Amino acid sequence: MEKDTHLDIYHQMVLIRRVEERATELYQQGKIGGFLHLYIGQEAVSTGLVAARRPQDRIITAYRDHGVALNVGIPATQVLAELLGKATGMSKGKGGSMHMADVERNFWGGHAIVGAHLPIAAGMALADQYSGSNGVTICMFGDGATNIGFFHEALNLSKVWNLPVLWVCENNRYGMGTAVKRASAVDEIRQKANGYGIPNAAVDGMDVMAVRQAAGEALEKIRAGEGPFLLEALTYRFRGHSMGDPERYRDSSEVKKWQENDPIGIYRAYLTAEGLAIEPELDAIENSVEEEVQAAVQFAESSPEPAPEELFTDVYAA
Amino acid sequence: MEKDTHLDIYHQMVLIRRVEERATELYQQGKIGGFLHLYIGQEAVSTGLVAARRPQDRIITAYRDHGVALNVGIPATQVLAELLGKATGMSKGKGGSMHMADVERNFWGGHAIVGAHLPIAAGMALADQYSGSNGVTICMFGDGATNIGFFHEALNLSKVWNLPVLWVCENNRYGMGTAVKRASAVDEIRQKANGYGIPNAAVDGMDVMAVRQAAGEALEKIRAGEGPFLLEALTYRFRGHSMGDPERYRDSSEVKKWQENDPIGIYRAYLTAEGLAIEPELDAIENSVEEEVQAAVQFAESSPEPAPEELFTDVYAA
Amino acid sequence: MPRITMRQAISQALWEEMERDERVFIMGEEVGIWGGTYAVTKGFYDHFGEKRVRDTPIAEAAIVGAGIGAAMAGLRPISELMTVNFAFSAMDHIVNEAAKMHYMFGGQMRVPLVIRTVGGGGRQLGATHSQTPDAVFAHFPGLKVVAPGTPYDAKGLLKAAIRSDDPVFFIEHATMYQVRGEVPEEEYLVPIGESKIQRPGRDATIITYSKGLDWSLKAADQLAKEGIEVEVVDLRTLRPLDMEPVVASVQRTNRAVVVEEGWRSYGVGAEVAARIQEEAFDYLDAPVLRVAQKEVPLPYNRTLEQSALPQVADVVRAVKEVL
Amino acid sequence: MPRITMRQAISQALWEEMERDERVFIMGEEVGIWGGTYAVTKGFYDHFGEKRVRDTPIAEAAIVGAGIGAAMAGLRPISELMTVNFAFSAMDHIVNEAAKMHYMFGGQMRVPLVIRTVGGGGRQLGATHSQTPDAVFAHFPGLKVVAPGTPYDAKGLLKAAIRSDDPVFFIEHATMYQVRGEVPEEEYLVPIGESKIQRPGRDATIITYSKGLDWSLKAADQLAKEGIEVEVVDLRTLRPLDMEPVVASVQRTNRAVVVEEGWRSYGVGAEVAARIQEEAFDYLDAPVLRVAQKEVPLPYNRTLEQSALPQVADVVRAVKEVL
Ligand SMILES: Cc1ncc(C[n+]2csc(CCOP(=O)(O)OP(=O)(O)O)c2C)c(N)n1
Ligand SMILES: Cc1ncc(C[n+]2csc(CCOP(=O)(O)OP(=O)(O)O)c2C)c(N)n1
Ligand SMILES: [Mg+2]
Ligand SMILES: [Mg+2]
Repeated sequence: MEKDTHLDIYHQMVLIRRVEERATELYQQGKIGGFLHLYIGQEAVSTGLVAARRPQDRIITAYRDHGVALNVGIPATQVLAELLGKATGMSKGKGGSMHMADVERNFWGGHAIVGAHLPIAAGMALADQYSGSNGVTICMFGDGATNIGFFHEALNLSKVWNLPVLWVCENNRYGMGTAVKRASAVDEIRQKANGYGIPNAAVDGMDVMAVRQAAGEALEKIRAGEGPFLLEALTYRFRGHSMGDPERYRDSSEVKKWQENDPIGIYRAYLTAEGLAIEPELDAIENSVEEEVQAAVQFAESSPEPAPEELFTDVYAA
Repeated sequence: MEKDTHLDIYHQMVLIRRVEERATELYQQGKIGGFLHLYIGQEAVSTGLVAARRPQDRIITAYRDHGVALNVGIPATQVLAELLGKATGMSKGKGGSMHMADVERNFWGGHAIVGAHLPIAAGMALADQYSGSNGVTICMFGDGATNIGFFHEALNLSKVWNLPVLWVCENNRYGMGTAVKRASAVDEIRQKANGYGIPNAAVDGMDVMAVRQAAGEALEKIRAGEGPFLLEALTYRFRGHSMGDPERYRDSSEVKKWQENDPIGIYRAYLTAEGLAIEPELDAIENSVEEEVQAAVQFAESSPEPAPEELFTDVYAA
Repeated sequence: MPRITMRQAISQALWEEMERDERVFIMGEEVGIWGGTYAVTKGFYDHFGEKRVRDTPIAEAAIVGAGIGAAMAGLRPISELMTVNFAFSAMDHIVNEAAKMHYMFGGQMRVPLVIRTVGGGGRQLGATHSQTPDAVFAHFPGLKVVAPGTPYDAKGLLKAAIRSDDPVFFIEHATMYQVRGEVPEEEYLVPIGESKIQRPGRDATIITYSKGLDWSLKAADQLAKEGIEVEVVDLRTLRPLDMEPVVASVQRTNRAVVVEEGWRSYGVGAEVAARIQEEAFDYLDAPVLRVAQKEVPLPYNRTLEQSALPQVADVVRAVKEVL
Repeated sequence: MPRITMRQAISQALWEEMERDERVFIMGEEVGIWGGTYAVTKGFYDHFGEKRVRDTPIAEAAIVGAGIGAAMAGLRPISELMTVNFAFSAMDHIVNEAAKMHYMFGGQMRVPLVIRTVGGGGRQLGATHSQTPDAVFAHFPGLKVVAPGTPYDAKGLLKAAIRSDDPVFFIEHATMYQVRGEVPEEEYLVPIGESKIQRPGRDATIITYSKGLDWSLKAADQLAKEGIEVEVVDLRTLRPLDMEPVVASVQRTNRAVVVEEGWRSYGVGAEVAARIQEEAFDYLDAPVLRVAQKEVPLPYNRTLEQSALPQVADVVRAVKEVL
């Protein structure tokens, strides 16, 4: 891997972190409404996946979607503008935090109903198979999503039709306040794939290089026509489920322990230890991200609201 | 096992067969309407299960339900009356073929939406667990039903809550015209249970004694508090999916091969080979069933239609 | 013009569009080897192959969900739900995903998906298999809901639906596949969202759609023998709902009856009646009456079931009541 | 009488019924340790234990389905769906199983199940999380559908729902939990299926329910300042729908406006308007008007969202229009 790629990955992870930190403030100031699901702590997962994909590989995820949005290259300006509901947001302010997408960048959202995007992802993979493209659809979802019927129907279909789809479960140990073992028959989510005869693997979701590696290997198998694969990324969300989570379901000591395992810190240590970057280079990235985010917030705040008639556009395409 | 029990089991299987043969005629005469899903070929499954259960064990199944109805002891008169839509049917003529039930006999239907009764069965098992009864809920469903989301949600919940439920998949190789391997990610349905960590077994569904034995063992485990169990009964339906099935999806040679494996024939051979019954005794049962069914058809045909005002009763309980 | 059945008309629409556009394909339960449980896709599997005529597992959410995804990715899927009763097992994908995808992302995504399904009672299939819940789907903006009453409209509307860039919920009627009507040999489309006068008249207006059209036309025939000339307007599309011909008709006749197969409360007739009195209040000489299904789950018994469904005599009675 | 919030009223109803009847229990997402996402069941888990306050997997069909089974087996479950938007993921169990079970088996089975859920928009949650599809559920016979507008009614109706032998779909409103109202300390029930005049008046009748009540009462206050006295009838139950007080009111006022939060087409207002003109045609001096949501999926942006939702000013305007 090129040095530039490494630095870019580092940049992405820091960018996600800073954008979300600023988003938290904007939320507290009442400038962001609705739900705001932070990705902080999980940055290595989406970053590793996007690093492993080729442009023709679609990516689709749930409502915890700021990470992917920034990873695929949507400018922070558009992400923040969307959070503020502005006309310059990538969904014109109609979608908000949960509905980031950029079709040009092959990022298909941002979906708010738990698990509902899994059959949709299967359909996208079907389209690629149908038209002979060699794209793979990468579909991310939470541990909690593996308990809903949509998961089952999508995984089964993907295997029956040998669809080119990489199922990625971000096991962050909780679906809202419910720990995995209180909601799922098996603790190890990847085990569920066995019920469909779908090959699977687990990966340390706090280690961006490990995710990239595991995803890369899986994608290669899928491209070779081996059908769907399920990757379980073991991770943790450092913040509440959304804003205003009382967090009665976990100890702060547990959170602290995980925070010591910060994916950005881990990657930074790796880069310096391997001699791939030196501290000042990384500091420079941190600083440039600060500026980038600062400017993006300014852009978003000074952007116009959607015009009133926008209410009635986009209901139908024709 | 007592001889009487053996003869009773034989009686049940023959009764199911004859009732359905008569039902076919009544259907052709236009006296039965709607769907009519015959159980012919699969009699050993429900018979074996009912032989293994105790009165406190609930049983619930899909629309292919005449077998269970007769096994639990609903008189053929009431079954046939229901098929003819008569007021004397056990569902007052409102349910028809797909909605046989007898709550007094702990038989909870007869459900027409594929897989929808699985979460309901989990709820019944929950009720027994909740109130400290030691009943087990036996829930039967087809191979096709294991592909719908309801299956997934019900199996997962049953394991998470350690519910006393015996899941029984009647793998008759097809869901309507779709062969198992064209619809299911795995050929061997029981493998799906592994995805939930649910212990499972397969059994020859053409052998009533084998089904009774396997179900008995599973029920004992469940009663001992070991939680849900999945039993896959390998069987075959000799007739079309419902009346008027063009059967383009299978060769008649395949059907013939299976018909040589007739569950009634197998059991009859077993009874005589083991010296549990002699041919004349079994012939006598066959004859008595003929008469029983004859009388039941007469009863059903001469029974009154539901009164017109019955249309508006039973919409609400109160 | 050849007179063909509803089944043939729908079958032709599918066939022609699949021949015309490689991106069009069908998936659903028993659409392939079986040939469709209503024999609509008989012969398709052999002709188009299993790539384009796809038998699916029994998994309605996946049938619709995969259709949405394939549509978003540029194909033109037809997701078939064996009957509308099973649409409830795919409800989230129909009303939360397909209907909202275009809007929610500010127009970035398109869902050119047709969900074909079959509704209606009268075949003794019991409460879960005999519903006509069309109004339920028509409630959701973002979805187009079509329910034709003639072979001509079925063919033209289905072709228009397949070419539409929006998700279309297309409801056929289980007991109408043998209904015959004139269908031209040359290609035509019927635009989605236009009501149509199927029979002109001056004394009262019947507003209906799907199977209701059959009852209404029969009632009109009977009434004509008594010198009562009713105009019959066929909605054809429930969303968007084209009230213009309805209102214009009521402004002439001053009397209206809505005929539908589904339950009366919160049904299609409610919306139509509400709209008529909103838009033609001063023209109405009598309340808008509704002929609809009795408020019970449909029973198996034939006589009971028929007594719950609207009958031609009910339509005749209602028209006489508004006169 | 103490003035308590809607949240407290609902919470009390649940608590009292759980204390009263061992068979009553709650299951749903985050009802336990979290205390309910709207904090309605805060403290329940500690008091009643995990047997009776059951956190579930995210599996709506199982939440409702298991509720149906447990109810059939003699318990009195309360299945909570976090919001009504997720009810679509359990739609089959709500409308095909719960609603039909009693009828389909000739009365053999009973489903004394309460499905508690939360609807409404106005919180910038976007298209999939902001719906008010109440009419959709009210369309199905066999189900009872309740949507209270005051703490008093919420408490009394929820207790009645829990004691009902039929499945009740109970819809709370996400933005009304802080609304306060008088609630007696002593036990009481409010019967399901009775509309109620919440404010008397002579000049026009507003028919509404749930959040619409709030808008309507505010509109009535404003109108009163101009000397216009409107009567406000709260439906409270959408099925069975009690039209008697509505019709009686319209017979006095001769003018009616229906106010609801959901989409206008095929909504609650359609049914109410259709019924009023059927049952009080000769009394109406103007068309029944409807105030409802614009026909779009709700957008995230606050200003756009509010412009799609009914406002007090819309109610005022509609009343003036019918005068
Ligand atoms: C069908 C459905 N049910 C419930 C919800 C409410 N909800 C939103 S997120 C969530 C938890 C999901 O957990 P998980 O899949 O583990 O994802 P995570 O939030 O941990 O990333 C729930 C219950 C929903 N959006 N959709
Ligand atoms: C949700 C749903 N989808 C589709 C159907 C139509 N349907 C009825 S039976 C059946 C096949 C079921 O196959 P299987 O579960 O193997 O049971 P079998 O008929 O073989 O006993 C189908 C597709 C239905 N009743 N419900
Ligand atoms: Mg999680
Ligand atoms: Mg089968």
